[in-house]
Amino acid sequence: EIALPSYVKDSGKLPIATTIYAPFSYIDESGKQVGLSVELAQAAAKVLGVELTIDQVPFTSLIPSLSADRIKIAWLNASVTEERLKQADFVAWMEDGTIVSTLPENKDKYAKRTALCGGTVAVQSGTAADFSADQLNKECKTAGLQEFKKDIYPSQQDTVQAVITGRADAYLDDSTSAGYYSQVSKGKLVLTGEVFHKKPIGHIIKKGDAETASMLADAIQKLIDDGTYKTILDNYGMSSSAIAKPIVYTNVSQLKD
Amino acid sequence: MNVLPLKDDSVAAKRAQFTVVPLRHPWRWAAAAIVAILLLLLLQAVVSNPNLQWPVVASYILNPIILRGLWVTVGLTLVIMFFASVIGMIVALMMLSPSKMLSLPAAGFIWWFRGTPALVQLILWYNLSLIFKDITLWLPGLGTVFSVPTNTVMTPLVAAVVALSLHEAGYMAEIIRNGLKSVNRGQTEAALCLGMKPSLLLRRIVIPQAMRVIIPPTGNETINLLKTTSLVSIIAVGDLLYSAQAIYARTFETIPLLLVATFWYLVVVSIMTVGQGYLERHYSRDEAGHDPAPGGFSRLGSILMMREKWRGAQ
Amino acid sequence: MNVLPLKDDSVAAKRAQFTVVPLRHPWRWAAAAIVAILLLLLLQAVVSNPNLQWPVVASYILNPIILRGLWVTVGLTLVIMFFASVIGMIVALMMLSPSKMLSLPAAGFIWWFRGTPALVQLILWYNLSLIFKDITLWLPGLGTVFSVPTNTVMTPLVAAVVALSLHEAGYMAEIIRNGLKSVNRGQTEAALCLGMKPSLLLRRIVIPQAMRVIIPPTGNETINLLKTTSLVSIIAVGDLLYSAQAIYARTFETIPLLLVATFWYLVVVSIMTVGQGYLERHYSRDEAGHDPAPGGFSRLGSILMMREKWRGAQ
Amino acid sequence: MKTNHFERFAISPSVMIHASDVRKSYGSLEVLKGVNISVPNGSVACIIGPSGSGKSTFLRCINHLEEINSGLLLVDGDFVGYRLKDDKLHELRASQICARRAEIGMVFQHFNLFPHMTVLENLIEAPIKVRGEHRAEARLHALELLRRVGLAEKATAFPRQLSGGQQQRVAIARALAMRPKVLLFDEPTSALDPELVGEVLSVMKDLARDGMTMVVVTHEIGFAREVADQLIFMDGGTVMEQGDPREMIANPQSPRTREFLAKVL
Amino acid sequence: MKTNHFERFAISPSVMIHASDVRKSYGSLEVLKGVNISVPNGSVACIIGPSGSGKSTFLRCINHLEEINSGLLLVDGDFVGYRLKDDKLHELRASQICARRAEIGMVFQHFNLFPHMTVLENLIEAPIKVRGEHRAEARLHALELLRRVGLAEKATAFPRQLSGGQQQRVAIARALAMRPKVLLFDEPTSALDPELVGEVLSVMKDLARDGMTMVVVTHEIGFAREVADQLIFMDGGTVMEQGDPREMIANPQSPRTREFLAKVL
Ligand SMILES: Nc1ncnc2c1ncn2[C@@H]1O[C@H](COP(=O)(O)OP(=O)(O)OP(=O)(O)O)[C@@H](O)[C@H]1O
Ligand SMILES: Nc1ncnc2c1ncn2[C@@H]1O[C@H](COP(=O)(O)OP(=O)(O)OP(=O)(O)O)[C@@H](O)[C@H]1O
Ligand SMILES: [Mg+2]
Ligand SMILES: [Mg+2]
Repeated sequence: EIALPSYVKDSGKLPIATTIYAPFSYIDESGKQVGLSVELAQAAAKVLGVELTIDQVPFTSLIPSLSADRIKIAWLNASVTEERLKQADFVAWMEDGTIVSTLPENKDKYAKRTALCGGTVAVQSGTAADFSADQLNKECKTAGLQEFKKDIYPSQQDTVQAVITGRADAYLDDSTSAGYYSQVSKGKLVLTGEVFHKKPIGHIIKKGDAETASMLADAIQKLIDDGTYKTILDNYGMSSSAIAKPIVYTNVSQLKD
Repeated sequence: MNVLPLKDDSVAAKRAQFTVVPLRHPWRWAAAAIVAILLLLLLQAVVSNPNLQWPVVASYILNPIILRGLWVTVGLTLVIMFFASVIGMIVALMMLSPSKMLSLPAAGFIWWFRGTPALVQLILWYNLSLIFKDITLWLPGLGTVFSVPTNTVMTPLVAAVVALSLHEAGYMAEIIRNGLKSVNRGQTEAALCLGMKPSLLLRRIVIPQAMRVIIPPTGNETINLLKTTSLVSIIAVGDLLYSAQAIYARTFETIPLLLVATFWYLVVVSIMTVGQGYLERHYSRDEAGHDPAPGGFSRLGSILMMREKWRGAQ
Repeated sequence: MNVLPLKDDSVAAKRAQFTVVPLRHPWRWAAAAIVAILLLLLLQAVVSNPNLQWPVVASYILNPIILRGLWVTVGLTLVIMFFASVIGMIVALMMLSPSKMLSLPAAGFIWWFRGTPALVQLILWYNLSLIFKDITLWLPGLGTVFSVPTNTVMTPLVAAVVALSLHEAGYMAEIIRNGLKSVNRGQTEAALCLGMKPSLLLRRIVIPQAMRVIIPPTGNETINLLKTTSLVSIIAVGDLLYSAQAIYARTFETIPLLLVATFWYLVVVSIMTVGQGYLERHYSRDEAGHDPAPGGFSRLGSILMMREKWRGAQ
Repeated sequence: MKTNHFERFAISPSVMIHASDVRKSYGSLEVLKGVNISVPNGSVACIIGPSGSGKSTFLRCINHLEEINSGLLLVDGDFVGYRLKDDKLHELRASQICARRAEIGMVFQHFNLFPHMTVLENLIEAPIKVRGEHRAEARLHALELLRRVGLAEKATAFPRQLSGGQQQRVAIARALAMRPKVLLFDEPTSALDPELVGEVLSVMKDLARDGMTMVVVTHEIGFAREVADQLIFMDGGTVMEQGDPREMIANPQSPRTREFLAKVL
Repeated sequence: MKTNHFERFAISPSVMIHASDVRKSYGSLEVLKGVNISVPNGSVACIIGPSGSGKSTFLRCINHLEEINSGLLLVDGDFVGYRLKDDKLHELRASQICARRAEIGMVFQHFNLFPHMTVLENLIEAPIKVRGEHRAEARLHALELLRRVGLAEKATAFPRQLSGGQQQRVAIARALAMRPKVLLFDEPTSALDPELVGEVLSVMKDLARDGMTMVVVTHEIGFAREVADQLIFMDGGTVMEQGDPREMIANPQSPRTREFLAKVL
């Protein structure tokens, strides 16, 4: 039996907050919130035997809302990084890498990712790709190549638009959602090369909220064990990003190994 | 000095019958023609351009999500503008008071709320519990009368209304202050001499006259606010623009959906502009009557634009 | 009718020496005290609150990315405001012209650019290449003189300046129109009678007087624009607010970074407010001199606020 | 609420306005340097004097638009801005001052009609809102007053649609609508075309004939001679000379008065 | 660029302003119904008449602030707003009209000084910008004019700091600074306190003595009698009577004139 924090036990509800980030969480034609994250959350709620409630919270107010106890769980696919661990704890439930996305005619040109060095690359601010771009720039430097210019856009559509209008050579994207975007762009964009810079991604919780952390870890473990996890990831074509065991990150040192 | 006698009138009249050749303004006609041609070209480009996906635009115009967003936008704008005007009025009066005890806090209010980005205020109010965990009424003698968690009170909608009303009030205070200052001092004195109380004087004499100066910039402010309300999406209240963005985030139909939002904004702004014109006319109804010296400035306009005003032959 | 002789002056004076007891305003003092206490409490809560992470705020205040963003914000605001004022002035003059050929396009301009969200205009201009692939100058007889790809011309910065200048011009036109209308007709006529040309008349007589009405709402507009420039982030031009957002998106230090942005906005707005006050004073320097009937409204203020003005004993 | 101090200050109850040693300064500029004036009930006092001599300021002190610095200034035996209690003058609240001020009508040089209201609305606003009259009653009274000033047919016009003389007559009617005990006029005809001066003066003459107490600052010496019960010549913040108008005009005592009259006549 | 049409229209070259059968309507309202006036060089014409008779409108037509509908109106033998070529009147461009208008000075009832400029700036603005004078020269001329109207020490004051009479004298100096051929006055003293009227009239008398051609709309009959070479009585958009001022005032021919003079005198 999974131990529930009092706010879940007392209300009989699992309150989560999500942001719009297809295909994890987005609004469908009928205005309903759907996506991989949402399906997983529904499964988790069922495992915990409570009702699921979803708040849509834009990124900017996520962290303040956690600090203010307005929300308890940011049910996300946020990259776990050193600097972020100072502000919050994470429950990682997937592994994500970065992939290059570009126009079809440039598919071969950028198959090797260091071909981007010296060019212009678009990323969405705060995504895994944002961090990955910095790492890639370092690789350029070590390879004795010129660094590329990183253009940071506030949303995924804007990075896509930048590539389509030719203002950026390519954009770096989380491997998990890249497939989805190249699919909805109806062939305007293709993925090239392979996934690199793999790192854990997961939910954000308030620093020190061990109760919530263990509840989430236990619930996800249960979903992994009973196969629901795999079914959902398969549905979205992301089984390659699956992990065997959720990890609660509270400390920078956990990232080192 | 001797005054020359005038010739017979009919002679004078006859010798002065000339045709008048009005001044030609070739450049003005040329400019108008160029503007017209450019507009036509643009229209043609816009209508026939496949990138704008007009069929998609049409299919979303009455989409329920869009309409709900529209409703949120309009409703929030009205509510916020109401509160902002009331608060702005109070602050403006405080500003105009010669008592430092009142004018200093008012100046501080304007400084803070005009100077802080609306986004920041929204987040701070929404997460007020960061600073105050509970809202408690404590009275000496009675102890704690009631206490509620801040988060219960500060729902997203409350936070949006509070934050944006205060923010907008900073701007409205400036506008109202300017309007009140424009009312002639004689009006105030005349009303005082009739025994009117300050509140009555303000309501019946000063404000109606200040309105003429207040309304035009308030129109600007309201339209600004209409668009500023899109910030509420930050705290998960979906307005018109945000709804459009939420849709194109999924479907990548960026341009058509922005056109849908534009369409509705134009509709609302048009209605508001008509309302503004109506209000402006209402508050200058006394000018509508016989005016021996009509619209000083439309004359200047006519001179500046060198309009032909010839109405007969000299 | 017979006029009563007055008593000896000194007697009259003596019998009228009363102490005057000024009206007490207990509620006003109470209100001031409450406001002061609340402010102190708030200050204390804000300063001591660990959630606000003041050390983090301090560490980012002079961060080069933030400073670059500040520079972009200020620079864009100045450039855009300049263009918006020039265009707004032209449109305002066209609006005031009695010629429909000029006033109709002007009204259309204002309608479109005030009514369309800045975001939409930004995206449309930025993606102009969607509508026009190349910018071509074609002259009859000469054929194509030159042709450049639209994207080469429409860099993000150009798009931002064009889109926001036009957008802001819609608002400025309204403000300037209102200001020009406020200038007394007699001024125009006096200047015309001195043989001043329309352009001179406008520059030396009308505009300097219109400035008093134009400046206060323009202050509001500029501050609005300062914040509206943050839209340029969607085309990867990093302004102050966006730079802060880009940092906290990575580090999750949301509140401290918003406070950093707020700090700089307050600094800029404070400087602008001082500038505005200076301009306002400059354009009313003629009022600074001897004025037998001082500031009509500050009197009203004093009456409304029931300020004590007693300066002696009756 | 109103109390009479006639006895206390040894003033005849028939005095409507009593000023003794009234002083008033703006900052360091002393504008009234001890003014002594007494206007009996039902009489007309005309004040003349050069520009800047403090005529307007004195009128404004009477209805407490300005506070005086020292001296005694009573209207109908009571202070306008204070209550006398225990030998102390207690300042009144704004609303109380307004109630007293309503009994003192004032007519300005520049009319100061409310431009956003019709003539009728100008007349009934204060009676309804300040005196609490019924709308119908106020309307009736207003129309009668308009008839009296010869403007019955202009009730629905806006001020801007009237000539200066007509506006000033409306302003007088507006003051009368409050049924004041005394009327103060501050150069009521000096913003008017000479042609239009007559119509306003004739309304004022009618008022005087009907026994209205009036204090009139004016440059119309003819009017003063014909209508006034006393003529007051102010200069440099003091009353230089006062007395019977005919006598004073025919034979001014002080050289300043003589000089001024020579200019104006 | 200017041409003389004296011969063509059989007018004596000594005529500064010639109006024959000048008509002007606002919409359906005919304000001037055929005005005939001739003002010789160096003479003073005074126009009197009841309110609304079209006096101001006529003055405004002279310097083309209003366009006339028909008739002949020449200043110094030429049209102000047109060029006569091939028997057709060609409208001039705004800048050309302005150049001609600069030769016709105008003084308004409400002064219309530029409130944002000092007295000196008011005086030198147009000479520098319109006539192209050097700043030093314009300054010198302005100071001389200020001395002439008795305001040498007010050069750096703002209009608001001056009394009405002083403002009007500055306005006259401003018009003179353009070295006009003729000066038009529209009720220059009717917004002034009676005390201040004298100082303005005395400046105007000096001008007349110095031979300035002047057209003065006024209600100051005394001034007209003393200074004017011809007196013109307008009523209902036409000239009812004109002639020698003394004769006309002593013995008006038309009953309307008599009635009007009775009111104003
Ligand atoms: N509110 C004020 N502040 C400062 N000085 C003032 C104020 N009101 C009037 N004065 C000064 O007081 C003096 C008397 O002014 P007041 O208006 O009473 O004169 P007046 O006799 O009415 O003159 P006029 O005939 O020009 O109306 C003037 O010198 C004036 O400048
Ligand atoms: N711009 C205008 N539009 C319409 N009517 C006008 C205009 N200007 C003047 N009028 C009308 O023309 C008539 C003559 O006006 P004008 O100002 O010339 O009279 P006036 O003799 O100068 O009178 P006053 O002595 O009042 O100045 C009046 O009936 C006036 O209402
Ligand atoms: Mg006065
Ligand atoms: Mg006139």
